[in-house]
Amino acid sequence: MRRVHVCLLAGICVGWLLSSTNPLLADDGGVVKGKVIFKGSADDFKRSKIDTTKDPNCSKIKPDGIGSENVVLNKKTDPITVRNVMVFIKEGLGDKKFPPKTEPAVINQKGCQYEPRTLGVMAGQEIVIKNSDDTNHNIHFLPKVNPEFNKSQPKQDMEDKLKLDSPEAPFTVKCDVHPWMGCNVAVFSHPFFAVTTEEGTFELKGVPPGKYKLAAWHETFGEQIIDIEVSPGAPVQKDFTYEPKK
Amino acid sequence: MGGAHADVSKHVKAYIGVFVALAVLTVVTVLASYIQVSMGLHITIALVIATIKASFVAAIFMHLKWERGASIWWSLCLCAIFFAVLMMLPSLTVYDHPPRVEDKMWDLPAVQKAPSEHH
Amino acid sequence: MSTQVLPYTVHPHPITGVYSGKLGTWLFLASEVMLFGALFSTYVLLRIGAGDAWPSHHDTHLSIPIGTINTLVLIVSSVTMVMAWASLKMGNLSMGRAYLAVTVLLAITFLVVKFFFEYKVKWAAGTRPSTSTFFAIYFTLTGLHAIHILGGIVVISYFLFPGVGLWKKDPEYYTNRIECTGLYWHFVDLVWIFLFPVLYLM
Amino acid sequence: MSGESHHGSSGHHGNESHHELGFLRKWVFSIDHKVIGIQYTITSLCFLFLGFCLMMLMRWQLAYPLKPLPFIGHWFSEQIMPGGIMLPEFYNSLGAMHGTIMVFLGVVPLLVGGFGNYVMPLQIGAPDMSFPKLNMMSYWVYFCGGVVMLASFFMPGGAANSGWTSYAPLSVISQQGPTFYAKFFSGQTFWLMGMVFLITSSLLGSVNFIVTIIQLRAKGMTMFRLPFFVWSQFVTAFLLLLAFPPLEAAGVLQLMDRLAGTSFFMPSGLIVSGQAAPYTGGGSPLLWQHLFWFLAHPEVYVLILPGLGIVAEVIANNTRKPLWGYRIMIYAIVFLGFMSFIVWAHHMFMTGMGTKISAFFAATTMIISIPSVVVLTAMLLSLHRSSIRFSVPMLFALAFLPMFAIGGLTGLPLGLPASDIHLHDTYYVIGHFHYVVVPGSIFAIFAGIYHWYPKATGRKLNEVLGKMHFWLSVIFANGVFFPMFFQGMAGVSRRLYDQTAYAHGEAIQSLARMSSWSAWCLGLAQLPFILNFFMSMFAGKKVKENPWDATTLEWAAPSPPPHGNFLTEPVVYRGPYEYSVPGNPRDFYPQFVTEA
Amino acid sequence: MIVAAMQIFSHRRNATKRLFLGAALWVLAVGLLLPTATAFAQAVAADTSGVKIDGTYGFGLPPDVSEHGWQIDRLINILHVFMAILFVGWGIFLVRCLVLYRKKPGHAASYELLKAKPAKYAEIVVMVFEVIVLVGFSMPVWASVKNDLPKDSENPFKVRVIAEQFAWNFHYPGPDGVFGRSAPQFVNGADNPAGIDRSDQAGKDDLVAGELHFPVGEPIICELTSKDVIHSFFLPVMRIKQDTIPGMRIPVWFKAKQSGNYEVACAQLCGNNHYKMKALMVIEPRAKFDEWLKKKSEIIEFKED
Repeated sequence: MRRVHVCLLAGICVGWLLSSTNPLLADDGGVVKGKVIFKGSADDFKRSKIDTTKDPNCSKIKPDGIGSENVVLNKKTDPITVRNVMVFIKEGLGDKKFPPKTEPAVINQKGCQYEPRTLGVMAGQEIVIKNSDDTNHNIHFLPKVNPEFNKSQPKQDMEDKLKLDSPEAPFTVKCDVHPWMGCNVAVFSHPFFAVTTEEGTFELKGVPPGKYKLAAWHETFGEQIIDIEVSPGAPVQKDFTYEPKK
Repeated sequence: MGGAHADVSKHVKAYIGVFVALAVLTVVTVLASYIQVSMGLHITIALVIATIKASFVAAIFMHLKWERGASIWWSLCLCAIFFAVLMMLPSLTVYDHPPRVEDKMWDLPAVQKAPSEHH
Repeated sequence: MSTQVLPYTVHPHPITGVYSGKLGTWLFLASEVMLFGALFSTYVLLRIGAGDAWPSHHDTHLSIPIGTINTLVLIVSSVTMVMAWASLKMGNLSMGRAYLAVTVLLAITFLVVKFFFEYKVKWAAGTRPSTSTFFAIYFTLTGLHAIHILGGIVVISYFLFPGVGLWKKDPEYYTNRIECTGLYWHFVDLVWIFLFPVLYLM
Repeated sequence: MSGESHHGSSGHHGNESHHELGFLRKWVFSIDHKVIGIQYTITSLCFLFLGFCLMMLMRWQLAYPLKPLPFIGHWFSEQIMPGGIMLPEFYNSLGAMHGTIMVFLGVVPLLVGGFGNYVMPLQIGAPDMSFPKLNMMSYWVYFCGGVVMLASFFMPGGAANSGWTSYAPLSVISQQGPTFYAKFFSGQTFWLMGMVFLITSSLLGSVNFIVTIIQLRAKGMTMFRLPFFVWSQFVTAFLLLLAFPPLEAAGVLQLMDRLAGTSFFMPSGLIVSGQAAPYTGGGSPLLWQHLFWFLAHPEVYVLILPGLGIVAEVIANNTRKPLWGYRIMIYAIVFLGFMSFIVWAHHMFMTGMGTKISAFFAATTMIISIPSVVVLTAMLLSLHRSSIRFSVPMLFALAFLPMFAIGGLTGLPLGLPASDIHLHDTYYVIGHFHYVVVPGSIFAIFAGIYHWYPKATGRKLNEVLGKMHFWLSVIFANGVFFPMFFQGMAGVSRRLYDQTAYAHGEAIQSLARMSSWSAWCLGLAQLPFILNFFMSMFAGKKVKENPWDATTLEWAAPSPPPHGNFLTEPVVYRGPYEYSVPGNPRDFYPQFVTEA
Repeated sequence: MIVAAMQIFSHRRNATKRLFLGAALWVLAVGLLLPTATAFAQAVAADTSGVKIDGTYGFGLPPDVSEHGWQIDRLINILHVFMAILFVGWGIFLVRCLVLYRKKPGHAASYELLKAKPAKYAEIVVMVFEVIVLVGFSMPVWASVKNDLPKDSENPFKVRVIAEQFAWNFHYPGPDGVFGRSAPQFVNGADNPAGIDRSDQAGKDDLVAGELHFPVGEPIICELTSKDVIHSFFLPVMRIKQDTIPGMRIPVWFKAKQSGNYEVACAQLCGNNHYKMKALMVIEPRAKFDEWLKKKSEIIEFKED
């Protein structure tokens, strides 16, 4: 008799655990993938070479110069795709709660530029800021909701950690020592966001079934929103298209 | 000061007089503000009236008229001098930079719009 | 403590001709003059800097009637204050306290008008100190002045109720203190006499 | 805090209603000017020490840039000194707080609140300050100001780091945040609030001082029988009274800018780290500088005048000879005080001034240098044909003379616009004003402590420890600040986290190292003093009323003076410095003695 | 420590006195003389962050490559000579007094005060000297440096200097010699730090550099402004310093008399990384300068890898 009770309780616990952590199990949720397409003349959005003479150290580190990153296209692919686009679920998750990711997000200051240019993190997820350059950097978060963060890293291999606790639309992170250095950080309450790759593609895993508004945000081209429906198992293929005119 | 009751009761009349004067001048200055004159003249009128009112208050209500304490007087003189110096500040700040090209750092007025965005 | 043995707290010093409290009050007022002086010169600077952009008194939406009323209220309170001193000087405590009470009431009226008929309305209309440099200096100057009024209220009510015991011990001492309070109060009035035209009429 | 044992043991004239007080009323919320004076002294000595420690920390970064600070480095959080390497923001905080603490929490309260409170009423023969309760209040307001100021160290983002001058717009945009909470709980905001407290306290104090000096002088103590120290306190009090309010106003305005988003000091079109700053604009950054220096130049004289007073007292007493040109010196400092209100803009030549205004302020600056020279010369001349007694206070007073001379003279190139083009905001400025305040204030303070300690405690400070303290201090003080003139000449800017970033800085980095080593040694040199200060309370040689054979009134009272100061009401018969009067058996003729 | 202290309080003073005197001298030697020696040993030319900076730096004033600089240097030198004289005078008097009038048996201070004729003269000399340096040496050079900007007839070369935390931007008018309109909303850290309106004709050919290049021997006008806080435009070798104040555009002018690589410094605390706020100043012959300008004005596209 006693054993039965134990089994029953254990069964309930396990079931409850599974159900509660359900949306996190990638194989169980749906997959949303696609790419961000660029229509128009790519020549209007050439990357200009940045004048790094402000800090000779940077010229030393990057002898063949640094390109501006306001718009980074992949001209090799057909159609031309856009890199560094933040794709994320904007509405539809209701008030589901998701535990923050355990592995830290990394912002690396390398060659007097930020890696990555656009970064999504979850509220409460740890952000690690590295200085890989042999010069001094100053990392300056300029959020509208979360507290401001402004700290210097005068030496190579210095490291800082911080957490942003409230969700927030993409905001700028700057280096005050190198005016050209900037990147975008967005804070989400859920793990369903991705930044377009070199090929301009994105993939959201483990999206629980349901109707959503899927948004794409680009620092220069702005935001686009489309409706998607995710059903278990079947991956959803959706593309975004930017048609900017200069 | 003024120990005897007699001169205090004399004061009282003065107080009433001053009260009337202040009330009248207040009304006057309000009315004056509606007259259409040059801004300079307009400001001058307002300040002159205010100064008259203030000196009434200082002289009668604050008994400066009957004040005998020399120390008070020269303290106030010092204060007046340095107050005048203090009032020179704005003119210094504004007029002491003759070789300016312009009084602005941008050629066009700022448009309230996030500058980080591309145009 | 040694306050009792200190000379010239009540009677004027034979040479300087003033009692300590009065001289102290005047010196304090001198510093107050410098405080408000700095703010006034800031006003002048902002106004010069703004040039024509400075709002004329027609489009700042400050209510001149309300300002006028408040001015008159303060003037009357000054009169009652000095009357309080005069009647104490003539040995009439009850009369003096009556005048003090009226003064406090008038002061409270001033604050009520300021907060509920001016600040509240502006706040409701979305006007903030950050709206423009005019409102920045308006809120700063009037706010600081209001704080001074508040201080005055506290002091006067102290002498009106708990502090009145001093009259029984030493009427002249009490009268002197009222005189000093009066000096301060008249100064606050005097500041407003300048604030009113500067902010409402110019 | 000593003299407790003597306190209240002796009777008080005309004060029958006096009864023994509890500890709290006697030592914490006391309204006795002597206790308050001691409270001020102890508190501000602690602040001086703290400020000095901050400086010694900075000196490490300056001497060995970006090297981890050995041992102590790891006591600090990773937020400010990761791996013991000082971050620039922490360095700037240290710089700003060092200046603020030294000036507003250390020297001024010590010279005015401490010495002024303790000595001045005694010297004029008063039973107490004329508003004892106000006096207590000003101490406690000062104390709160200090606490608020220190609290800024524990704010997110660290203490205020825009320099002790906290120039807008930097001070307004730094340590900001999107929420009011973030704006409020920031170092700079607390700095401003602390300043408002400190200024208020100084105002209360100055009113008290002026009234006391005017009203409570003993019988026969005419203005021109006042000791020079009292005169210096008198002038200082007026500077505090009339110069501080503008900064209080400026502080309020900056608080508005930081918290309410107004634009008193903010022009339109600001771009702060790539973002349009949320200010409507229309303000002027120069307004802050004008308001600040309108205070801060008189402030400089607030730092020096009481020091001059102390040194004058000590010199007259130890040369056993009247002060040379007593009246001339008084006229000089009164003139100094007056002029100090109309020279402030010589701190602002580089803001793009035209010829006319700069000429005016350069002229007033040259004029104000004259009375300073007069005072210094007068002190030198009073040494002539004297009989110098090399006591410890006298040693400090003597060191004051040449060092203050250097400080004063180096002001000359800074006061002339043309030479200021090169020297402005370089280490030359630092050297200059430290040569003024270190001897002018700190050495004077030491002289004063050695001179009046017997009065306050009834015991003398130890001579040997004192001499040791003196020699080490004077050597290393010069070691710290003299190299700065060379650095300034070479064009090294002040407030630089790492001067080796520049060619002209790297070339003379060794000078920075020299300053640092001297600074740390100077720190060690204070140990004998600290030791002496506490041990002499118990082990020091007991003394009578007048151990120095001095003439001024404070030496008529018992040591330490009882509550109410004098056993019998003092009467003054002659001037303050009647030493070596011919035909007088003793070589001093006190103010309070009827006949020799 | 305590024990030592108690000894001091005991009566065997001479021994301890000697002890501490010795200690003092020793610390003096270590703490002061050695560093001074090392300091004087190594005052040499410097090479910061890869760029060779010309001129030897060390004690005293840095090299002077400007045409007006000598006047400032002269003034500084005159002042210091005067200061030295005054100081030595005072010093001699002081030491004399300390030696002659120290307290010794049989010597008493005199009640009479010194009839200080010489002191009065000294005062007058100081006053006269100050008037002379102010009127004769300071104001003229000040006026010429700060006010007498070169007329357009001398066709001065104009550069706009835009300071920001923590960098200098140098805005050149380009071939047409006209500055394009600037406005805050055009500012972009990556490719338009000066906020130039590219739609404006005059702005098309403008260029913004991170180094200050200008031709030697020609009058240069720098129009200084700041985007955020107060900075200070300091050219040590050019004897030029001028605060850059947000909301104002303040010109300074100078003329270089020799070419080379030097540094632009920021002399006003402008935030956390104030110390990093420096730029390279390249003074070169007209030809080389034009070459640089031309090379700069070609918009270089970034080659994707």
